[in-house]
Amino acid sequence: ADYKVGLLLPYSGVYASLGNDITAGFNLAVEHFGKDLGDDSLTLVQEDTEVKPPVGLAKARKLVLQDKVDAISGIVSSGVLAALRDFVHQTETPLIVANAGNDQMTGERCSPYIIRVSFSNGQVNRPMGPWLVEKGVKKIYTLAPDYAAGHQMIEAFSKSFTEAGGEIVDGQFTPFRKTKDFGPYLTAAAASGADGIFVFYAGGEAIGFVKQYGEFGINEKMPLYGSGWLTSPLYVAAEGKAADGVITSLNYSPSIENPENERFQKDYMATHDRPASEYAVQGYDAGRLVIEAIKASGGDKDAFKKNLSKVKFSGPRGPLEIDPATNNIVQNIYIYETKVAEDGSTSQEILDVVEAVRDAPNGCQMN
Amino acid sequence: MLEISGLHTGYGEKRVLHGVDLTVGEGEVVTLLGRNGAGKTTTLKAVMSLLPAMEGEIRFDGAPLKKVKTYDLSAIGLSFVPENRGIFPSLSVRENLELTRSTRREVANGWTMERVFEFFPRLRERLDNGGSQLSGGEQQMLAIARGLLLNPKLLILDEPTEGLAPIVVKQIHERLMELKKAGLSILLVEQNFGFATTLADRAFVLGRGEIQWSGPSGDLRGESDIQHRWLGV
Amino acid sequence: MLEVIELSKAFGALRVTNNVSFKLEQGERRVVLGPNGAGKTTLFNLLTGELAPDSGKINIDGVTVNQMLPNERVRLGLGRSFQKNNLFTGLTVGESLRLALAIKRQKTFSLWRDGTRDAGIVERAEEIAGMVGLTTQIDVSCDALSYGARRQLEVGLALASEPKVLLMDEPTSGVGPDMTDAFTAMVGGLPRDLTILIIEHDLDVAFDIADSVTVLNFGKVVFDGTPEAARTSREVREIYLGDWAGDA
Amino acid sequence: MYYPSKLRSAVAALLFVAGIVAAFQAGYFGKEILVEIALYALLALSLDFLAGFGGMVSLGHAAFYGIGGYAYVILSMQAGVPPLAAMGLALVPCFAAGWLLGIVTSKVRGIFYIMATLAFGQMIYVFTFQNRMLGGSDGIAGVPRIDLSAIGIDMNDPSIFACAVVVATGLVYLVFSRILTSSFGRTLVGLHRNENRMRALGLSVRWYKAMASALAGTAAGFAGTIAAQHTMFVSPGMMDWTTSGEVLIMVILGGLETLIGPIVGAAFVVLLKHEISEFTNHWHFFIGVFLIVAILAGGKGLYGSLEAGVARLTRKKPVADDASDAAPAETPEAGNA
Amino acid sequence: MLTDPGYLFVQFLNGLQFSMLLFLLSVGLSVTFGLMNFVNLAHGALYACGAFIGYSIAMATGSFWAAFLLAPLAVCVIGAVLYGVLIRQVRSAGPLTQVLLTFGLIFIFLDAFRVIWGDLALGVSAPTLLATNIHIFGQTYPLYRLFLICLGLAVYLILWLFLERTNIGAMVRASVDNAEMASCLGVNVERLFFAVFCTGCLLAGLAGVVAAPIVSVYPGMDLEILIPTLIVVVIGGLGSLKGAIVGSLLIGMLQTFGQVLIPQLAGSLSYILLGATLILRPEGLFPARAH
Ligand SMILES: Nc1ncnc2c1ncn2[C@@H]1O[C@H](COP(=O)(O)OP(=O)(O)OP(=O)(O)O)[C@@H](O)[C@H]1O
Ligand SMILES: Nc1ncnc2c1ncn2[C@@H]1O[C@H](COP(=O)(O)OP(=O)(O)OP(=O)(O)O)[C@@H](O)[C@H]1O
Ligand SMILES: CC(C)C[C@H](N)C(=O)O
Ligand SMILES: [Mg+2]
Ligand SMILES: [Mg+2]
Repeated sequence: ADYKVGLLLPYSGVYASLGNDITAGFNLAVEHFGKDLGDDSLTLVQEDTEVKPPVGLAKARKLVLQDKVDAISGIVSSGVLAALRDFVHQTETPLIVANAGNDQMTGERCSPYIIRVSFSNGQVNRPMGPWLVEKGVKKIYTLAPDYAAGHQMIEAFSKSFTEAGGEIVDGQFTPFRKTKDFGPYLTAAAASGADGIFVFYAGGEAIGFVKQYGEFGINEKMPLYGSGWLTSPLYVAAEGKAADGVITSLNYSPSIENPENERFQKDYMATHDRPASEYAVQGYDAGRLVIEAIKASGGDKDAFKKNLSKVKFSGPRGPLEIDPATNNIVQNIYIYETKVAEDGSTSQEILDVVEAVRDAPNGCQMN
Repeated sequence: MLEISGLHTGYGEKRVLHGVDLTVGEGEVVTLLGRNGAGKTTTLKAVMSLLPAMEGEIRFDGAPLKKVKTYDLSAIGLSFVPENRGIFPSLSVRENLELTRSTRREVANGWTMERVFEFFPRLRERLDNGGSQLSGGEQQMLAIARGLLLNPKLLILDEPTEGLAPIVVKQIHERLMELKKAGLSILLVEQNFGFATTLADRAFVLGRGEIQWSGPSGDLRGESDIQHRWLGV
Repeated sequence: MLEVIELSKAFGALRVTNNVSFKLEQGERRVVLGPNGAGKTTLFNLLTGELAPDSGKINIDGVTVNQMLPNERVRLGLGRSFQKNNLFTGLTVGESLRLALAIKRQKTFSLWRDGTRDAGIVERAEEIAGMVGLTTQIDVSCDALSYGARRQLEVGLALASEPKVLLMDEPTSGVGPDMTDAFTAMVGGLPRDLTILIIEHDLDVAFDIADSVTVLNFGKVVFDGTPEAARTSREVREIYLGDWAGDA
Repeated sequence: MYYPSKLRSAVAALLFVAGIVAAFQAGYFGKEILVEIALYALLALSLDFLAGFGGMVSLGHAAFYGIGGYAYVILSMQAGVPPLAAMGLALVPCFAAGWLLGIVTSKVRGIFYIMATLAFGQMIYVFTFQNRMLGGSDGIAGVPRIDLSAIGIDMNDPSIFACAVVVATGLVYLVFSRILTSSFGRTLVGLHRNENRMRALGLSVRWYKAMASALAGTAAGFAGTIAAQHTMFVSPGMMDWTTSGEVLIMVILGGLETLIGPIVGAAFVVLLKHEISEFTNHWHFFIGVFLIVAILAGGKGLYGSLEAGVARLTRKKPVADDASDAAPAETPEAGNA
Repeated sequence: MLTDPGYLFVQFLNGLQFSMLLFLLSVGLSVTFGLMNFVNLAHGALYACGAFIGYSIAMATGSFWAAFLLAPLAVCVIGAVLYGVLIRQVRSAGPLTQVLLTFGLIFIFLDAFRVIWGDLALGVSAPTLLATNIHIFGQTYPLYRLFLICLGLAVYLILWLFLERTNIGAMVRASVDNAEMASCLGVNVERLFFAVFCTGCLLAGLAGVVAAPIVSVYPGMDLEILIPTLIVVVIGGLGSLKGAIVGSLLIGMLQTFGQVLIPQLAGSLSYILLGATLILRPEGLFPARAH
């Protein structure tokens, strides 16, 4: 059968770079795994969400109703995902989420048609709580942008951290994408008496934050922890020396050692001339998931829909499977430290792997 | 000093002047008269390079003005006080006057702020008021004062008495007489017939875009026919 | 009709209106004279409510209007024209006049009907256009009017607010001799019960129209009396007329 | 002043018919675009009412769009009001907010008005964005559509929905056209042209400004209630100031102060955007270039140019030169008002 | 914490530094917007130009100082071209036209940045000379930020002297009021506006390049900074240097201390201040225009 998959990603607007990375990853998966589909074939249709929920929804409708795609993949922003949820649920269109981490979409608002191969916001941050306590960090100051994802990330971390015996001394949410200057927050954090700072920042905000953290000399007295987008390989070079020693957790790090990752990184490097990011790997695995499901279905499109959530494989991120209770991915979370050498080159040293992290259903009822 | 010969000009398609000839000699006061809309202001605009001369020529001190830009005219000695006074409302009175600081023509014992205030004492009291706060008459004084600060050789005035109280008209008349005695050349456009003809040495009457009459201004006072026909008096 | 009691106004240290009092009976026509900057326009602005007085009282028809907004005073019957043309760019003469009438007659609320097209208003607008000599230009846009015609429309708008007391600020300034005559005739033709207060520098016009004269100087009333008395008053001569007036 | 000329009516009728035809003939995505156009058209024509006719150029128009959408969502989903009634009731806060904004900004003019409305819009935006009761940055999903099945209309049918939206847009257009020819409309234009004189003629200016702002806000809010039903979703993104900016662009590209022009502009920009994004992700660039070209070409906009062109063709040649009896067209005098 | 003078002092410095960055941005805007009456929404884009070009120069030469000197000039040249091609034609066309024209420019710049510099955020490091921090009252403070504070004050001083010594400010306002009259008085209006606009661009570029080491460089940075800048200018009053500095200080301090003291309101404080200012003083605190 001919399978048509819509790639629904931001190609303009603030998250365009993420959209491009995910697309690149997806295409690489098609190259790696999609050569021998036999009687089947796979066509991709790309649409730009502009990171605007209504636009994303309109494009999703186009993909489903006009282009008649069999599945949609992509979605960077939680807001767009939230806008799409009811539509894909009602039209029974499988949506393979390749980034957006909104907890509710594999929690109380889960759907059998929403399959997430990226992460949930809670999943990435939860493991850091007990880990830090174990390492003797008892008091933490938190910072994150003031929007849904920021709150979910910090909540997940705070919960597991306090449950393990740590204390959140204070924290703040900074106006999302309006905060350029973290000086006041950093000054407050430094004066809070915490042992360390835990933050969620991504993109330009991450660069600004880490650099200013260094400028204020806080790196010398207060370690920085956070979710791994803070020191993403996409940005870490721009952060300079300040990123040295920052410990973060994420579902992927380029320095994971396994053959799949080696091949993935090598081939990605060959075409794009830079290491693949965590976004690219999510696109890659989303692509692979689609292809594996096609291969398992023998041309039966109904079977394909069902098989999507049954696919299991070991990829650059290690072993992956979809949790039948939530349709969220079950994956390893890597805790790693960023090292900046004298010459400015950066590397990530994996300190710990928390295996097969699975979200609690959080009110998810599949039907 | 100023020679206008065969001047044709207008606005876009519309011709207003069809060959105007006018001269102002050194130290002479000349008045240009005509009904509302006759083209008096238009003539002055052409002199100030605000309108291009479509035909004909304008010379100042012997040199043609065709290629001279408006903003260079003050440097060669032309100063224009327009009919709506051209006070800058967003500037204070002081700023309106000081504006000419860097553009005025430098001459020996030229006009200074002090001298201007002696001329129009009222302005000194209003120095820090906004240009738009002045009463109509005060604005007129300010406009003339500003024109004088440029230290012109030729002062061009467009209806300087409009909206002024008789006593101020009289004062301005006296002031202009003083300037005339001091040797300043003046080109004066007026509706106020008496004012203009008692001040000017020569008069030109504009009608239908052409000069209909010219001669010593004393003679014009006798020409009631010309007055009636071209000035509506 | 209009009563002004000890009105004062200062801009900073400058006392622009200084204890001004006068009274206008219904149908009276009074001219305000005074050198430039004497505070004539300011007095108008105080009367219409565009400026608030520092002290003193303004009564219209026995009602104290000090606290009223300009638009409320218009409803009581105060209308004015401006020293500088203050017209509606882009609107025609007719549109402007009808709009003014509709405002005065409180026909501007409807979101559905076009009250400016009511028969009474259209007719009255045409009448007023006729009075100020703009009949032929009723459909001409204000921007296309000549200066003189604009001055006429300025007065027309004031008339269209159907005042009981009409204030006019230098209606003939910048207008040629022939049109000035027409203006004087027009005012002469206005209903006799209309009260008029007018600022004029053209003494022929002023004395032609006026029943009484007020002369301001430095914000103070320095003369109040008949036109004849004003002409011969030494003080008026000194501060306002100068010697020039005679031979102009 | 606004006059519903033949050309205007003809273009309006043409657009309406085209809209109805498209609602039934176009593909799914075509219908999607049609609704998008109609929603922008509603925003644009109400902004033209305020900015073009009333002279109040607002960069906060999208806030009303959001208020309408959110009000509908809260009423229908959280307060249990039946959707149709919720749609009506949702207009109340829009009207009220518009009125309030109008009163508060009644003394603020020109660029300051632009900034004041921008601040207003941003405040509403930030409030919604940070309010977790309102779904915060993620917004609220699962919005119901009005139920007209009682009279045999299925709003969940894309064609019917698109058709209903086109009809609603047409009706709002007629209402505004009527308002503009009413006393109020005449007064609004007068206010735009010379507020100071209007006051001197006896008008209580701020009430009229408030009313204009309230009416425009209500129409934008109405569009918001439709948008919420269309996407079955509301999010703070609806209220971003760039949305207001885009609507302003449509108004200008279509033709300011023509009422019908903004609808043309909305259709044009939405279609252009979709056409361009077919082959490049850099459609902003082309919209930008287009906008600049349109402005340098005189800024009359598409419909405005059409109208001017028709006027030029039908006008007699002006009579010749000699105008020495006409008075000079003076420049605005210093210190006027 | 709040009783610790060292802490408060550093927060004060933070506020001051943020104010100075806002000042650098808003003074450029105030110059074009206030003096020339030209609403330049593309000012943010010119700021981003400064940052991007600064990034490229710093990369190519390895020296921040080269970027510091050259990037503003480059932006100035861009401004000059824009002026010649576009701005001149709509200079006196009223705010609506200008808003839209420069809105179009924003769109064009936005995509141009993405095409030339890509979508990723880029980092610029502070010059080695300033990449340390100093200790005050037991707190550390980055030297680069002190440099920013000084730079802001220096620019203020230079502009103040310039406007004080010359009557350029008055000339520009006069030209806006009535260009014909100004030229009759000997003002070369065209050249003056050109110079003013270029100065505005130069300042925008300067703000961009000095902000780059702090905020990083990415497409979209222009839109993000535009609104705070506009707010400063409008609160301060158009066209006055005093307004720009007072507005910047107000917003900078309010923002900084607001974030610390009432974080819930941090996002809307400046809008609230703007709204309040416009209601109480519809023309801003220190408008340059007399009325
Ligand atoms: N900007 C303009 N565009 C088109 N026509 C104009 C313009 N300015 C003046 N005119 C026309 O040019 C003619 C001459 O006008 P001008 O201003 O020179 O008259 P004037 O003699 O100065 O009259 P006044 O005594 O009323 O000042 C008039 O018919 C006028 O309508
Ligand atoms: N808003 C203001 N602020 C400060 N001073 C003002 C203001 N308005 C007017 N003035 C001053 O008040 C005085 C009176 O002005 P006003 O306009 O009333 O004079 P006028 O008698 O109408 O004069 P004219 O005959 O010249 O029109 C003038 O000196 C003027 O400068
Ligand atoms: C990690 C982030 C890029 C996630 C994204 N901001 C979201 O909205 O979910
Ligand atoms: Mg003239
Ligand atoms: Mg006056």
